[in-house]
Amino acid sequence: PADLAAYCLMLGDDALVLSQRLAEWCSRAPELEEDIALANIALDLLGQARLLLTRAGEVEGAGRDEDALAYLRDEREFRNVRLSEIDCGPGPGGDFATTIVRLLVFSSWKVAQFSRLRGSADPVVAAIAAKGLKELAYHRDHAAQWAVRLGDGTEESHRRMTAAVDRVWPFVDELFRTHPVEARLGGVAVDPAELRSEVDGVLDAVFTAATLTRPEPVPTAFVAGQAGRDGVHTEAMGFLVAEMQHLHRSLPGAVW
Amino acid sequence: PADLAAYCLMLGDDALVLSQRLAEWCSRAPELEEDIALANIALDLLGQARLLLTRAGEVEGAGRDEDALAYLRDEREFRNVRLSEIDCGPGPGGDFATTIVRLLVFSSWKVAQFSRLRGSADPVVAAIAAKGLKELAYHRDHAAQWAVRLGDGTEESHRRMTAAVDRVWPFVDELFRTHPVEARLGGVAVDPAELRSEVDGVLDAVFTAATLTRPEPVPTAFVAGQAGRDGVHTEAMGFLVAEMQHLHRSLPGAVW
Amino acid sequence: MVDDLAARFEHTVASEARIEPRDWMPDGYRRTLIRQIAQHAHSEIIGMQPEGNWISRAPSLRRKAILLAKVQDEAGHGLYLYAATETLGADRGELTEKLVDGKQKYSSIFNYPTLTFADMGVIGWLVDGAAICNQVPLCRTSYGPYARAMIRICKEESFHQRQGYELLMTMMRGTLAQRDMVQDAVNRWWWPSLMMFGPPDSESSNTEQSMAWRIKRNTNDELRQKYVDMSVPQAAKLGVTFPDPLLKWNAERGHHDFGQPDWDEFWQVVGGHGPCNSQRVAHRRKAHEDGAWVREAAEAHAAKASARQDGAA
Amino acid sequence: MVDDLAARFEHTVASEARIEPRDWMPDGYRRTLIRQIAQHAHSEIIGMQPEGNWISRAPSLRRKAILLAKVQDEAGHGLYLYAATETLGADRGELTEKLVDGKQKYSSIFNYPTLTFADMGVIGWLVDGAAICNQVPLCRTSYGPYARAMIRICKEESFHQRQGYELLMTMMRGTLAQRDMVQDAVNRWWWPSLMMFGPPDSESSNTEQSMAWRIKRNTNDELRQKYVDMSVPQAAKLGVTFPDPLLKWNAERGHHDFGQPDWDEFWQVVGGHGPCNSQRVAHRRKAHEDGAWVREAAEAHAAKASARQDGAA
Repeated sequence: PADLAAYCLMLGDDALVLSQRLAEWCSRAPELEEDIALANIALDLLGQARLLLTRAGEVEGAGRDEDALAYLRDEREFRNVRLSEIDCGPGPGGDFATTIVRLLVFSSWKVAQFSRLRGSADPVVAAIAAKGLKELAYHRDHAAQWAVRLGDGTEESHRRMTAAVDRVWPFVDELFRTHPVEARLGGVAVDPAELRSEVDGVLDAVFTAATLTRPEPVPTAFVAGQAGRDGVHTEAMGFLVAEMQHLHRSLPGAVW
Repeated sequence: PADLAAYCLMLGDDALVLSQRLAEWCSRAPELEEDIALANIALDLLGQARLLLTRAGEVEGAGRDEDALAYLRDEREFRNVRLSEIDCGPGPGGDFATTIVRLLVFSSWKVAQFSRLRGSADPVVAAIAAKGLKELAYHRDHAAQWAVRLGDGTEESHRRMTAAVDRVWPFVDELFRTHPVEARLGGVAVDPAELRSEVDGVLDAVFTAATLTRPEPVPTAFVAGQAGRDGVHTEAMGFLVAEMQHLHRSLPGAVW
Repeated sequence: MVDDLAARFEHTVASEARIEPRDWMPDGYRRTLIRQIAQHAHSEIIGMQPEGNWISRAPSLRRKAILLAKVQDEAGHGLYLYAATETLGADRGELTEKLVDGKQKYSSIFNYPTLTFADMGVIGWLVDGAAICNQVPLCRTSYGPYARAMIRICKEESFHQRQGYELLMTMMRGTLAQRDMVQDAVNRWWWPSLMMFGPPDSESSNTEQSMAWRIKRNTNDELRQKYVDMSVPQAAKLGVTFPDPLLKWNAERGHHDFGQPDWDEFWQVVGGHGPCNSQRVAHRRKAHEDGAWVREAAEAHAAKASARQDGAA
Repeated sequence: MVDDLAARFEHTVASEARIEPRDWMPDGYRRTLIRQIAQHAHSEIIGMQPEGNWISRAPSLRRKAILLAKVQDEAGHGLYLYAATETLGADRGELTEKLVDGKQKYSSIFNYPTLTFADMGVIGWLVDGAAICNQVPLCRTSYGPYARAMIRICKEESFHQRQGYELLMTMMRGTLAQRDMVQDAVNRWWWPSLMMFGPPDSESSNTEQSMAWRIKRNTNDELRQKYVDMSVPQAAKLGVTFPDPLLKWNAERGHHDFGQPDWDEFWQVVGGHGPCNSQRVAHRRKAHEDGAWVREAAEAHAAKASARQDGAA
């Protein structure tokens, strides 16, 4: 059960943190329709995060609900992959192209993961995956459409997409590294190493249509074998957590 | 004593918040020498803030020290003028020109205020003012030198200085508005309305040398008569406070 | 001929029927409507900012989801309304340019800052409440597409208003700090929400023609009175007070008496010098400009794709 | 003639005296020194980032002041060292370009992220400690300006090291969460700090000539051993352990035995794929590029001012 709780945290934190990032676009998107679309995706991911964190808390059995897990853990206790936390814009950390490339990679990976998780031995995880899969497939298609438009758009958009790929790619290899928790949870969890060829296939197709070159992942070093799944994040993560949690932590005992 | 404590908070928060803003330049300044200079100014202001918050806590007599006041008040309890909190860069909120214009205005105003406060009936405030005055005069001169260099530099730097003045000026009028606490503390506090002509004189001289035009302040509306001194801040303030306080609030009872 | 058309238009309006996009209408009616609907659309879009400000910091995941969905709805309202202006021949791109150049206005209420999370509740309750008071009569406005947009918008706004009130109710049942936070937010937003009905009738211009055209249906003071009467019992139920010593029931009038907002502050804000005017417009302009390359790329790609299709055909 | 000069240079170096800027020196000596000092300068400048990362979030005002002053000192060290390269004919602007283009390296340790405030203490204790081990011998290096810069820098580094250790001591006397935070930081930084001495002597190149020139004075493994021997009792006093099961006292050798860092990770980081390499260089490049207009304006103004002075004279 400790492993299952940890696994639900990994999945839940992936969704929570990317949702937080995407919501930063709210009122800042290139057009109104896209403002609505990105908010929708952020809402879907937030919904998935709430179910997964709730499940993590139930399995853990220590009385922590979704809010205790989201708001009262320290940065080192978050289990998301680093891809979900990096700053891809708006703002100086990236731009719309970077956001699209990250979303494309993330959702292609999640589709592969969730489609297998529908058969998880944990019935709650299986149900969450079944529901989430439809949403994620929409996110992936939305990102793919934009990737093609921008890759095969103007010179500037092509240049920005190329830079975006360079920015995002160092965090791709981590998605396919098997964590000890995943290795121990055969039947319940999915081994991410198995997802690689499916995801590569999807990305290859999109990159070709987008007239972009898919680089080979050059892994970003772990710290003594640890990365996002062990709470060893990038420096951007601490600021994201501080902003997200400050109000909740400022009013202990408050009811929302 | 409630008024004196409130007054020390006003002065202390002005310094604390601007120090926090200036420290954001650390490792981001246009040249190494300026990185060092801005850090120095931030350190001076931080030192002033610590003395003033400590004094506020003593006068209040409720056992709050500088850290309790800096880290455990909510945004609405901060008493700084809005000029000190606005985002003047680095980053999309401004640039080096905006930072220099804000620093020039702030320190010219503070020099006028602190030179009078040396005669405050509160001996601690008087001593802090005497010590701080030398520092502030250096800050003002440093900002003035840059203002002249940038105003009378290249076309681009002149354009940026003009935009910087436009950005900063809406927050200037507030500096000279008498707050009820200041009105009640005759002999202890300085009435900021009295500082206007001295500050205008300094700014006029610098603007002339910098080939810039000093606009008349067009006041930014208060909210039902309230602004920074009453804890009615700009929206930037909440993010500054969240980042500053998150760690301290996350570990209640910790010793640093 | 034009006289015929004009007569038919007058008749349609006077009989409370709808003018539709293909119907003849006077130029002044068209221009006034475009300006009014565009300002309303701009208000929805700018209105995303004060609430969007708290999404990343919402204190529970449920409230984060509610808030994000609400701000998303506002973008949707903006879209319907811009679409309504397009039925009148306006161009959304041009209207956006006018907004980001400061040439068209939006509701002044959004030039106030959101300082605590209680503001999210109070904006739902008081600000959306005032908007609804203003907008419900517009569901019967003479221009069809506008009236239908307003019906949909009012429905969603009512939902937002209930959510805002529910947040405040929850907070009032919470800690002392939360109750103080609610009262503080009410203190800051009460007067600006009264200002949402516009200046006193004695100082308001252009009302008469708009009333005749049925694109405005009540005077500012009528709506303001209605709003105050409606809000007082809601405040009592919540357990907060409004910061107005003159506010009290007048049995004779059958209405509440109340004080006047600070109209100097109102005109200062309308004149562009509110606490957040520059920030709001700069934010929108930045989003618009930062997105230009994306919109251009999408157009370029669409052109390429359609050229390829033509080539293949 | 050159033989004479070369002989005098060899003699000066061999007798542990100082070479000064105006003295003759071999080209290889000059080039090697410029590269070495520049890398050291770059390390100070890049090293501002991992600590600068926590200034805004420091948990007490006293710690905020200490941290800000420390990062400021690092900028100062960078300045002295760039000045030392200038005595060798290098150009600071060119060296900066090489840094931001990724053509010159800096100490790999700064490619690790700082994840908690305990990292501020551990960087002071372990990272600055390792830097001091590396640098103390350089206070006696053959090139005068470099040696003098190192003396000043080592003095300040020792001060920083004591401050870091003092922070950790304070935290270890604090709450359980704080003690865990310290141990966690030690676990993350121990191996990277051992890597600071460079690869094992068996894999290290270029050492021999540098030793002869007295610009390197000990081998990597010698310094690493010294560092381990020094750090173990400090860890015991602090109440933390190092994450190395092989670490133990070897009475026979009179030294501690210890395990090897993950040299694959080391080469990955050196090769540009550490956790923060791109971030660090991009940060510096952005600061450099964003500041270009300021530097140009300062030059333009200085030129105008001097022209005015000439005109007046």
